Amino acid sequence: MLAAVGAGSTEDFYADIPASLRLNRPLDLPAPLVAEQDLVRHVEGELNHNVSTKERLSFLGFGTYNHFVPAVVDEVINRSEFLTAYAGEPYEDHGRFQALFQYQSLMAELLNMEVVNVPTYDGFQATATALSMAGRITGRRGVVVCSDVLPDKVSRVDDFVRPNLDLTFVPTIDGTAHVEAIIALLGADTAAVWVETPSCTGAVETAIRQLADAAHAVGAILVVGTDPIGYGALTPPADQGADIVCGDIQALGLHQWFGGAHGGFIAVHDDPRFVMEMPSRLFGLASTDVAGEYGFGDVAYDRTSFALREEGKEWVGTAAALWGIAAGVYLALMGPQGMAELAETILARTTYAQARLGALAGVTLNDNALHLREFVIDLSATGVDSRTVVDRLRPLAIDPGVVVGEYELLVCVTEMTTQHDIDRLTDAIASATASSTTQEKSA
Amino acid sequence: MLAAVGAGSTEDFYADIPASLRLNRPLDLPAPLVAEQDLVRHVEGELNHNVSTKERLSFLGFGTYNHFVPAVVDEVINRSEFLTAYAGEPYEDHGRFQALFQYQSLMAELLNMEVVNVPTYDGFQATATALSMAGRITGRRGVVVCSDVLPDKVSRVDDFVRPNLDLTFVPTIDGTAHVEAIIALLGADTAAVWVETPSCTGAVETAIRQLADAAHAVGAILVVGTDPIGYGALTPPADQGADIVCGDIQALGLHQWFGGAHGGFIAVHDDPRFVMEMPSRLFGLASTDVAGEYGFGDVAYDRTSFALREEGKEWVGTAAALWGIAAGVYLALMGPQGMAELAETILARTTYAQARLGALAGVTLNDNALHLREFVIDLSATGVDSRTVVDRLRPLAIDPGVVVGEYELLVCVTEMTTQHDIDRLTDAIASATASSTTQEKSA
Amino acid sequence: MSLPIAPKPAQRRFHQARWDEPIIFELTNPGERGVLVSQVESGIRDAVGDVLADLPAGMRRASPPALPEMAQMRVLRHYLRLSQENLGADLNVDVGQGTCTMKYAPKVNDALIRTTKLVDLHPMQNEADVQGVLGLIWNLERMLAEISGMHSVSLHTSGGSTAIWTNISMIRAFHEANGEGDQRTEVVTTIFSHPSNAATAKAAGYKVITLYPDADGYPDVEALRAVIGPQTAAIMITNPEDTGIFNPGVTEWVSLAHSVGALASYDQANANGILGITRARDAGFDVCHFNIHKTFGTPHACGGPGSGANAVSEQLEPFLPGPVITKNGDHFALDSDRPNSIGKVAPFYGVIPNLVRAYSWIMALGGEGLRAVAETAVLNNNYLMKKILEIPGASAPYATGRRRIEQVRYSWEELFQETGITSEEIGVRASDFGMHYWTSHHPYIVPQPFTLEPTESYSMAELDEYAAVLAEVAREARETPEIVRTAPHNQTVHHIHHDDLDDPERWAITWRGYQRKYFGA
Amino acid sequence: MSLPIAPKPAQRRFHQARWDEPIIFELTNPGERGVLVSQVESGIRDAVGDVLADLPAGMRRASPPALPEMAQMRVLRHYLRLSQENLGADLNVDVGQGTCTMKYAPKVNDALIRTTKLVDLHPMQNEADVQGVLGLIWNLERMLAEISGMHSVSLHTSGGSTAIWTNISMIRAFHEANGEGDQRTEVVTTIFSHPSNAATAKAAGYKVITLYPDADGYPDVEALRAVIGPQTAAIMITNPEDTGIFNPGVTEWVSLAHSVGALASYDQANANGILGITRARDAGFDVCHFNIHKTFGTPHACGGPGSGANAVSEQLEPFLPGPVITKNGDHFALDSDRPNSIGKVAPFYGVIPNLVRAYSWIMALGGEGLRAVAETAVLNNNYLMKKILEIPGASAPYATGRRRIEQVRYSWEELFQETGITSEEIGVRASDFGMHYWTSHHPYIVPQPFTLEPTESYSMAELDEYAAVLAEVAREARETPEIVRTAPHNQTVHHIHHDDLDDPERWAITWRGYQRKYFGA
Ligand SMILES: Cc1ncc(COP(=O)(O)O)c(C=O)c1O
Ligand SMILES: Cc1ncc(COP(=O)(O)O)c(C=O)c1O
Repeated sequence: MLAAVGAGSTEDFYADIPASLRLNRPLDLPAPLVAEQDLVRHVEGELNHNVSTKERLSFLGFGTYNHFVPAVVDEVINRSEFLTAYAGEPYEDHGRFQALFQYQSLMAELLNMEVVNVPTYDGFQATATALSMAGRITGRRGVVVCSDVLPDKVSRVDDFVRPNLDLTFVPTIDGTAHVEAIIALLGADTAAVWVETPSCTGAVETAIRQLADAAHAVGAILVVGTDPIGYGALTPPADQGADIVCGDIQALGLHQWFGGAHGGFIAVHDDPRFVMEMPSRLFGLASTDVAGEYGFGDVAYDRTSFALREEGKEWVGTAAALWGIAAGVYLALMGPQGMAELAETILARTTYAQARLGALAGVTLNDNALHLREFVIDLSATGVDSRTVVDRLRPLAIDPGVVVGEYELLVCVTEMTTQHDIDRLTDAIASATASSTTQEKSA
Repeated sequence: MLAAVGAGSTEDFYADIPASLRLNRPLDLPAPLVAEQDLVRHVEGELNHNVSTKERLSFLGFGTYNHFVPAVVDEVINRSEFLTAYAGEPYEDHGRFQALFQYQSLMAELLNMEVVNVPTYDGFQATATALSMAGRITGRRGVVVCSDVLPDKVSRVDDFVRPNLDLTFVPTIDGTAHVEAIIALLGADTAAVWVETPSCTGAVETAIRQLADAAHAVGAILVVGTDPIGYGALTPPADQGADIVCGDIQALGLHQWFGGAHGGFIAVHDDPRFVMEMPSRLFGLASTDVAGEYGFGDVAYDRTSFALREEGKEWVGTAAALWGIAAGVYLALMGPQGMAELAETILARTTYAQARLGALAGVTLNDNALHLREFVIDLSATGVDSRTVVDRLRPLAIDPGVVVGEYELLVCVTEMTTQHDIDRLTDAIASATASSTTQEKSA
Repeated sequence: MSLPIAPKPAQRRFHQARWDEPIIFELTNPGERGVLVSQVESGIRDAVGDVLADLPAGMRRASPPALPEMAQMRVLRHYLRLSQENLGADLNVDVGQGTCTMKYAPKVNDALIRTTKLVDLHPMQNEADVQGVLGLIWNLERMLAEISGMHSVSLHTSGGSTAIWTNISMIRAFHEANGEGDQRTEVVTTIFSHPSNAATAKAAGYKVITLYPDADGYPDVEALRAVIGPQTAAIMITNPEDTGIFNPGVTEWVSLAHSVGALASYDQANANGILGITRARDAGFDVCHFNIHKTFGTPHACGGPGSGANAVSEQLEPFLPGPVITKNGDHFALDSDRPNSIGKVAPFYGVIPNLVRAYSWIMALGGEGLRAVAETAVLNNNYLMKKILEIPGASAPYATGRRRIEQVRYSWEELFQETGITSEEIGVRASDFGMHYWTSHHPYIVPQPFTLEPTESYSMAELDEYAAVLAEVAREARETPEIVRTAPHNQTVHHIHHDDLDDPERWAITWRGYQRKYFGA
Repeated sequence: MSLPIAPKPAQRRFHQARWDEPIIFELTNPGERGVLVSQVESGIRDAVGDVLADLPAGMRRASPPALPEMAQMRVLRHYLRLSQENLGADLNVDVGQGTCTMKYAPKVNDALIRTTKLVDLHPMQNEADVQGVLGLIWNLERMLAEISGMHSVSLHTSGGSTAIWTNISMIRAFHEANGEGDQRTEVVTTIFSHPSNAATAKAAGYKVITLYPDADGYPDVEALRAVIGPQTAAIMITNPEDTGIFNPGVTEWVSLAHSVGALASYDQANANGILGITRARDAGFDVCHFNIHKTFGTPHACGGPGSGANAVSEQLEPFLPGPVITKNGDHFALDSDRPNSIGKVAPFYGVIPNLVRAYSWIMALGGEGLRAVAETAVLNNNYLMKKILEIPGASAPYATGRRRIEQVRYSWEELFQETGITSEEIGVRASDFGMHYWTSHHPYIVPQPFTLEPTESYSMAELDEYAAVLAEVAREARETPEIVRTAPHNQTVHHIHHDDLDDPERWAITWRGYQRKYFGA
């Protein structure tokens, strides 16, 4: 081939790279494992140093959740055609367009909204963008934060929006929004009212309608950050006045992956003021030369940085399309009934776990809010701090939750957590705290 | 649907089944795990009671081998289109026909023979059929068995061929065929001379040419049972006069699967006397209406029981096609160079293991034959029997081999067994036997 | 044109992927490698020298095998393309492969077996390390014993036909053990029993007697009575037969066999329509087999590996292949000390991946679930039969007006008489719509046959689609027969010529054979 | 006809699978279920009662979401069919997606990540339980530091553009920390740098200044000199640019930036052509990023998840997103106590499956291997350029007679002038041969553009095939332009109408939107 192109050596191709920039030594990297079997042995060896949640009993949540992933989801997203495709046209990549259009449509049903984007990176980005959209739409800077939000999410959102928006945090009461305090803050500079539900402690916000009305009264936009897992049975925020609903799809068919499998959704009503502010791609239906054929294409492509560089809305790039396909398959498998039962199962097991743990001597629940999946227990009355409880449960192969305060533990329960698991946790925490308080509360 | 067919209930469909035969109670089976997540938890729980060879250091062979399976092999055979297909025509199942034609062709290159079947069940069946073919071709009953054959294989073969053939076993000398004794037995009633190479102790037969000449001299057929793993570097039996070569393809790209993934091949020269006696399907090339299109079809279908019931050759049925596709992908990935290097690596590591173990005090090699992959060590001079050695190595997570006699252990080494592994085994056996003999032989 | 999009037409506008790939040998590119092999360590090389040079004379291969030399990605791409050129039960409405029970093989079961705890298990490991898999097989045996009503079950065989072989081998051993080995030289079967019953019996050394049905297509008990006697080793029958007709006199058949000292062997490859409805042992059978890869939801794998189950009465239990799994308390063990056993029928303990899949399949359903499978399959079949019989030119010979169990052998004889288009041609044309059917086993007792078995896996909409395709092709056969005759048109390849496949001078069974015969290579 | 088979013609006779599937909502079949959910135990039910009935007022959803109701097999079949209607880099010669480095993502890496030891790992587990993955990421960071010449690396971001965002966010934090946050308001980039450089800078609050190349297509240093000053926060450039042209004056660009106190940010999304040849830090850059999903062999996943690496000089290290992985002896830990950090850029620690794949990809190659990747990719590119330039009507504007690095932005302008056929139309027709290309980013500075990047993964035969397809389509454009204009012909669907996609009254972004707008549902 060198000869075919009239080159003496590959050096010729690098003529434009000045000698001073040339690295005249091999890169200093580990000796390669060129035989596939040697590579496998090495990488498997490294990964075997991990202990997976399947080898333990895990009550860890805090942004990444252990929901069941049906085998068909993995089967579909591991298909070579999907896994290795990228950016083909709607002809050779018809399948990708249809699968993502369907994802948008299935999410839209779950959320009761009419427009959903091709996934962005994660719920953090989705929220940052949703708030920025509110800023652009209203031309204002103020954002009132109504809920307890994951600190990491706040960090990400704030760094993203700070050229354009100012966040004001209103402390929650009993786990959810302090409605009066929030309303008092709203005004002509308010771009958005931001609600998280479930909050980072699992509290479900029940005052969205009030907050929406108040926001709308001052011309602000109600942005709801959420995890859609409960909307088979819970009222979706759109029904309570939300203008933009955003969040993460990890719970919808993605494994835990050490927190490495997130995707962000942004949903709006079919209002061009909102739609035209979305940076992500939106796949829409189109007709073809042949009757009855579903074609697809990019909706309002000129919103995007692909079309307009810095004049586009934020930017678009490689984000989380495959996870969107996964979530679509997941929702199609679950169906209305499955999503409803799932919500009920999680709700019931959460309630049960709250009841069991809250009944332990010295253990209290942090608030009286409605909780889905997560809640905080306060161990202070036991005299044993949360880190000690975690340490004491370690040899039992139980990870009881995330330490969120000296005496506070965030416990997470999903449909994967059985009654038996919860009972085991309860007994274990009882013993771990028993040294200090020996009496159980009466049931 | 019941209404559409005018049935009152599904009972109507069973009108032909006499009441006396009706099971009027539910089957007594475990309560179902209808939620996929519950099923997964249960089955994973059961399987987790196993300890895999990856968690131990295994020198187990004896018919199932730990060879490396490239990821692409699994990728291909797990494709829904292949995994769930069955018996489509060469139109809608063109891919299956081509993949299996290619398997036949790739095996043919490895074996230097021109006809290879779509895989039968396993090497046992392949050998039983190969010998039966020899019986049918020659019209004779005598089979002289020249090698040490796996006892299980003898059991299967004998039960299969006994209506038509009589097996005579000639004890091996120093691991391989006792050529003179065999020649003395050959005669006008000899249908086949059956060589196994490598034998069940891993001994490679070096006298195939002599045995072939002797067989042919009396009008008998030389049947070689083999594992094709070494033929990248070893002379294939066809070059030494074999008429039928048969064996198992598990080593060519199939995992160990607790011994549950075997496939049988039968290879012959392109001689209709032989081809027409093969019971399995043979896929052949055919032209189509369009120039340059490769079509496929069944060669000499009328050989088979599908066409002629009991007048066909033995029978054909669901056998091991997918494993054939796997072996084809494996051979295509390995290529000539890969198969040659593989043979060399296995040969070298076998030789090294023989040398290291044979140098231990009280440990001897059972014979001086050329060995590929497996060999037997004799521990009698250590005074520690093989079962005890196995037991002593158990806590070290080493399975040193298969107990094949009171003091004999069959050790298996593949390309997956590193020098380090062999050294570990050597040290472990040294300590396990040290209690009785404390001196190492001089190197 | 613009939105909205018009409704789809009645027929799916299908085209199978066509990649026009060469044969893999043509893709060779000298020097390319697909996967590299672990190299001999220098420590070993120093210790053992050049093992290839040291090989005994004549043992070193003169030149490497002429396998293609290809980069990994190209091998992958080639096979992925071929896979798209294959239909697969997951991809199509696979009700046309009658007698084969093309049902859904749940993906979760494929996922479950991929654990290293199964994939990387060796059959000679210490029993303590394989308790999981042994327990699971033992439980599967017990479940199949309940399903068949039999005493014991063995899961060693790798397919249906070899399971039938195992049946006759056990029967043979039984008669031999009773000193009747020489006396009992005949096996009786029926023409609508699967050919493997005849073929395995023949392979086991028996003379095979094949009975034909009565005018209604029912097995003819008088015919049986006429041939049975002290020379009979066994009757080996399928029921329901390939026609989907259940033999209402099956108990009489079994009794007749027993009355002359013969055994009764039941081919239950396709038990799908009668799960939980009726059981082999309850009809008196001594032995039966199941195709795990049909009734019990394991994938068909392009034609295997399948898996067979042999279920036997207590009387035949000693003859089961070995070893058998025993349970003592919580511990599972392998028992090989069984003097009457016919010995091994395959390496080790069966097609493990399929056994685990089948276990999982049954566990997801339970007793009521299995019965629902049967009832749904049978309902689907009778529904489809109604739709098919509405197509002019199609018929379902025999047992007119009666219901069928899980499948039907149909006939296009009428259409053929009218148009000259054969069943095979119709099947080929159906592939242009993404559908497939097969005709039936030879001989074509039913003229211009085709055999449909919808199983429980397909919805009414899919059965309707299937029937509509056949109706459409039948219409074409009358109105535009050339389209049918020159089919396929939307397939990977076009009409194939079979001229060379039966001629030893011309057939090309391997690439090297083809090269030698046609290109002198 | 009979054997032998004639040789294949020059062009592959391709047809993509066409299944003509409905939209999934149309497949609903009320009552069907795809997967069942674990039910609340009776013990829990007894303890907590009816949790749904107990929900606060208004919190219980009035009616379940209108998702389709489908059997599992039908969901699977639908998506498998859609998958066959998608090309995928594994299936085709994917050199037409220039700037995207469509290389082989080895299947072994996909297999390696599927272990429960990674899939089922939770990010808040005890550090002791996640040493494997932490160590692996730490090592990957070190390898990427060596490859870039930089001091430190962060792997938190999920794609290239967000990694570029992270670059500018760190730069912003750096200037703020130095009290120059308000002063430095501009970012300079070039038009042939990826649009995300401009777009992220804008999103971070900067004014963006875009420079155009000189007549030869080289970045114009005089243009840079003209705009740079104390108000400049950074230059953000791609090199080689989208044209495949390497900026020979890149050191001068960096020095100029530094001379006014600005930082230099290097978009190395596609470092594929210069791996081991030249390094960002050696040219003086302060920060760069890699697209793990391009250069480092992870699959593109229909458009993500990708993965980004941010590599920085020691000076910028304090600003890296957190937490960072530290190594103490053999123990890996997470350090979040970094006051200057820009904070989080994504949940937890990056796109783990891709990081493990990339680690494995580098480990299989080593230093020499990476250099061989670059050299092969560049050779392939220059070879393909030669073949493309042989096609009448195709050209490669700029830097005439010079070599390109890893890709080339070509033009069909000549052909367009002659035939009126656009680059887009040619791309659509190419899909009829199983090939794909994309044109380029807007604005079309290069008229009628197309951008090819062959990477190291394709053989000469495949590049030849690719070029031959374009030559054939160019020939058609002249000789049978209607065929091109009405393309595609061998595809899943036919020519698509874009009329409705930009009109808010008519667009249909979801099924419910479509139903409402067009069917009043
Ligand atoms: C009734 C019956 N018996 C036996 C068989 C043979 O099974 P196998 O294909 O597994 O050999 C079949 C399958 O076609 C069958 O339908
Ligand atoms: C040079 C360059 N920079 C940045 C990007 C953006 O990367 P991503 O698509 O991951 O956002 C790309 C990919 O197209 C690129 O080619």
